[in-house]
Amino acid sequence: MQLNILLMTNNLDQIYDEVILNHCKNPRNNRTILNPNIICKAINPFCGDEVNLELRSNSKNTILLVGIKSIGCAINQASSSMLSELIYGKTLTEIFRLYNIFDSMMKEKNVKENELNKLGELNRLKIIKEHPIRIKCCLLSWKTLVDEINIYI
Amino acid sequence: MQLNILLMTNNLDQIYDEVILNHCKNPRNNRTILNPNIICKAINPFCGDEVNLELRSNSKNTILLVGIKSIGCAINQASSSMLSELIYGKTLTEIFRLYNIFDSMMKEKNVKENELNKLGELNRLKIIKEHPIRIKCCLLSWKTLVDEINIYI
Amino acid sequence: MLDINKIRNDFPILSRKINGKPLIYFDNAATTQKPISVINSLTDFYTTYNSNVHRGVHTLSMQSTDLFEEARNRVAKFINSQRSESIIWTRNTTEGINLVANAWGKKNITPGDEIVVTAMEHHSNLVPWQILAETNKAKLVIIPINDDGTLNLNNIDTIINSKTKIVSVVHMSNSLGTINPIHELCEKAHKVGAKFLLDGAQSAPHMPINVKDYDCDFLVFSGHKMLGPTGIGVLYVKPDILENMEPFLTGGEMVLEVSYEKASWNELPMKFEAGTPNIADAIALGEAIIYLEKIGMEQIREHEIELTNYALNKFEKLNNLTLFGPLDSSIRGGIFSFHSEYIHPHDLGTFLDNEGIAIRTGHHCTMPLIRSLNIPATSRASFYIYNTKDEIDYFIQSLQNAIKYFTHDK
Amino acid sequence: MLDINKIRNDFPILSRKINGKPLIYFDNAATTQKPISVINSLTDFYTTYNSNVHRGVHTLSMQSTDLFEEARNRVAKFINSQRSESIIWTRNTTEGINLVANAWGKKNITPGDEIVVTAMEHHSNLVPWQILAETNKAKLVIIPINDDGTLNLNNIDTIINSKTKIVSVVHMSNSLGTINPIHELCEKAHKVGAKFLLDGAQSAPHMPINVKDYDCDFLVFSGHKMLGPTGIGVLYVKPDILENMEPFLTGGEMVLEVSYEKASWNELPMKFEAGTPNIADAIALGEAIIYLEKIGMEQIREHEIELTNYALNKFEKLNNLTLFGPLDSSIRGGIFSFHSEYIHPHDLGTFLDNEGIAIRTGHHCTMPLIRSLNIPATSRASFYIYNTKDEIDYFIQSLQNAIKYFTHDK
Ligand SMILES: Cc1ncc(COP(=O)(O)O)c(C=O)c1O
Ligand SMILES: Cc1ncc(COP(=O)(O)O)c(C=O)c1O
Repeated sequence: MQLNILLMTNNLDQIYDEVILNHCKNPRNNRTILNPNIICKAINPFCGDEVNLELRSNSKNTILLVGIKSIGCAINQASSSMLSELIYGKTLTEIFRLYNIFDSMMKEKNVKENELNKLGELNRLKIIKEHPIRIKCCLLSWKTLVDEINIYI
Repeated sequence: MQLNILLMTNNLDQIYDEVILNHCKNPRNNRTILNPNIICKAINPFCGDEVNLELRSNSKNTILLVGIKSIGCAINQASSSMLSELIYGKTLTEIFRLYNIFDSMMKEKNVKENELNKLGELNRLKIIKEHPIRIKCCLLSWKTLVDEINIYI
Repeated sequence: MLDINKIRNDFPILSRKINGKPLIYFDNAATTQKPISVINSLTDFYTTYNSNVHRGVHTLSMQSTDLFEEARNRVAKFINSQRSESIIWTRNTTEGINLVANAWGKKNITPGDEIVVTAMEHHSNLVPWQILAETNKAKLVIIPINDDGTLNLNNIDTIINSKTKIVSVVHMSNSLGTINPIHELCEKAHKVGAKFLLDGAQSAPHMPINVKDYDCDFLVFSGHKMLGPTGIGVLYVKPDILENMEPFLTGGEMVLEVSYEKASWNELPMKFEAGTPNIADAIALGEAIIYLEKIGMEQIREHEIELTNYALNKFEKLNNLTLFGPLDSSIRGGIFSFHSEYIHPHDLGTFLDNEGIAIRTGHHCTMPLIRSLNIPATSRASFYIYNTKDEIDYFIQSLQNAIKYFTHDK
Repeated sequence: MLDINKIRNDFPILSRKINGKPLIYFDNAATTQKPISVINSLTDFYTTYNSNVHRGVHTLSMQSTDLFEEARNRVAKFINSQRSESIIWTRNTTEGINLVANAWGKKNITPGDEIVVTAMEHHSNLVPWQILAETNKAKLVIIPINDDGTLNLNNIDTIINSKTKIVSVVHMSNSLGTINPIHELCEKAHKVGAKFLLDGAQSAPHMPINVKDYDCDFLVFSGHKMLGPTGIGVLYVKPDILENMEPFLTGGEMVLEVSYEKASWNELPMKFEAGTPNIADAIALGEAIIYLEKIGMEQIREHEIELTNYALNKFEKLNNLTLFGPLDSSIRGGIFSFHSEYIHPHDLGTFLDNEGIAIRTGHHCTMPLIRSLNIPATSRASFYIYNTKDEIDYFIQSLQNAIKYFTHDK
């Protein structure tokens, strides 16, 4: 039997590092906004994780305002909080690219160094790859957003 | 794991002893008879064993004439041939009792010595108990007959 | 009193380290660990007896058949079923319930009939009835629960009424630990002429089961939750019902005569076992039952009552979490579902795993129940014969540490 | 050329004595023996990883899930399925066919439709279609066979016609050894818009299988006939069909969201796997596939062609019995059914058992076929990777002795 997972790192502080815990204890942009033009919501019925996302973008499809309310585990909360910071000022097309990089990183695909750099703090979530069951927690808010903006780009 | 069967006798000549082989190579009363008043037939679809039994009895329900044609394995043939000899001159009630003794013997129940003696050569088939799958072969012709005469007694 | 040290020595996996810590296995409601005798029974079978069963005239086949049917007899005795023909091998509890819903239900449920389950059913004892109710135009009726996780029987005589055709109830809830009043419910079902199915997935492993005493019509359980291997389960059916049930899966082994046009059915219980059965695992389940009976089901229940009281006492002292289910160990098994607003079950699961403790998090296949508690998921610790008070201590300590970890800044 | 001695050493049971004689296991079409690596994989699992799969956040559960899904991937590669979601775990071939007949058939077969099978189908690929034809008012049509045990395709374009909705065919007959022309039949089915199911119970263990090349819509086989444990089988479904199939068994694991009123279904392939799966045996089947692939499926087929030619040659010289099935080893597997008017199969089975030889006797779950041969039953010897020409010699010799034993006076 081959068991890749056997070699996994399991030090708790590596999973819940300071940055992640900080995001989860002090979630950024944790609010509703006025006059959002993009609204989306998702639930993962298995664990009850829930994401409510509101955005305002301008005519060039650039994000001007972000509000995200996320319920669930620390990983989902941290990922949502990071998302809210990362997408600010980006165009929908740029967000779509960021998602693809993030998704690839979480799915063991080869991603170039300079691409990964674009993810900023999101890189910290790479460790979650070793807990496959929780990859969904990382991706929930991102996937929710991308499914919604898909129609605009 | 407890495996009674592990200790089973498996010497071929014990299963197919001379008497059994003799009955199967020279089946007794292997014929149709004139004016039978009891006719019965059975098939075991699993192995294709087939029994055709014709009897003539008198008003006292005593068997006067026996014809039995049996297709199948040696055990079925021997058992049928022995049946045809054993039931001759017996009443239906006596046959029914014989069947019960035989059936009990084959099903590991306690049967008294003097009862077993009534079975005559049929006792040779006791060894088949150790081949549970073939108990049906032993009983086929007997069960067929008893199912039929059940209505008379 | 169980000799826990001796028992623990029989379970090789318990000496495993998880993340450098000794394994504390508290996920027994999901599946239990296996004693060496059960593992060896698989090895023995495949190295010595392996063969297909029934109708083989060669030695291996006769021996396999013997062992296989002996295991069936053992199961029959274990639940006090008089006839071994009443024991049908399934893959698991889920298949058993599906078999009943199809082989008995499709024929016997008519439009307007009612099917009764409780609010604490596992999806496996809910979804098959939803489907049956829909296809046969029947109504599914739910017995509600009280705040303490017991059944609310106030309106039971309205719920179980002359329209009711079957009442299907979990014996011990896998989410709440509640042990339901089976005698009473079964009697009520029978009084209105309904059948009674008992979901014994969580009870058969942990307490004596007696189908004659309960008088239930169907009983289902899974081998893997009672020291047996995965892939084997049991459906008990009362003899007179069995005779009138249509087959479910069809094909080899379950037929008597087949022509190109039609088939007739084999004798019981083979009629319900289509294709080559899971021979080795059925025999190994027999071995698991030998192991359980050696300890004694009464003794196992006592041990778990002791652990339950101990854990209840510990939980009582924690004020940062909510424990679900009744607080009286006489109507509760060793299953502890809880929730804390300070920590998400997933994070707790990961934290405890880092301490070597295996618990389950989520809705435990009782989603409507968990939703009715207004929480997304619970954390669940569940005990078995090899668990100790020391393990509970360490678990409670770690639980408190976890809440600290996620609430205070480092 | 296979290194048979080396292979035989991997199978502990082969050193067993039966009635004082070395075991010659010629009952491989019923079930095969297991190599030590498969047996060890069960022990490994239960002593090191055992846990329930999916949705567990603790280490054991993640590791079990990993091994379980890895086995699924291995099966997918083994039959050249592009997606592992196409692989559904079943108990055996029989359950796989029942799943298709129910989950696909009930919805897609309408009154007047035709279902096509062959005259040499196993009961498991016949009875489920009889039932479906009856409930859905369709017609079951049989492709006849020639005297040499090959399919008679003279009227195939009448048999497979625009009314045909599914053609379900055995790849290698377990009674005759015949290997059927799958490409041709599958193409004919698709040309009229029908689906094609391949019963690979006897082929998957003995020759390379390629679902992409065959283009079949469904493929079923059993682990226990290919060195794997009992209790695990495989159903492959082509991706686009899978999406549109209704669930079969319902309950835990196969649902996405459940309320008391209704349920929605989990993603593929879990939608078709209700309840706790047979985890350990699925992993062990993966191990069996590793073993088979190490030898090479092409090599296995070659070895069996060699044994088949050898045995055909021997049988040809016997004039007191009839051998069934084609005499050309390029369309025949290592399965030898025969009949002699001098000895009943049961007696032969018992005689050979006394010599340590395990063969099967009866109708081999192909009752209508055996009846059409106008015999009550056949004796069947079937070979696998660990069988040798020496064993065939001893078997043929014993066969002749048996006939002598029952025909001449002692
Ligand atoms: C051709 C064929 N189909 C189906 C089956 C049924 O397989 P199982 O009993 O494993 O379901 C068999 C095995 O006997 C077979 O040989
Ligand atoms: C109460 C109850 N019913 C049914 C089941 C389903 O058991 P299985 O997954 O073995 O079919 C379970 C196990 O999760 C259970 O706890």
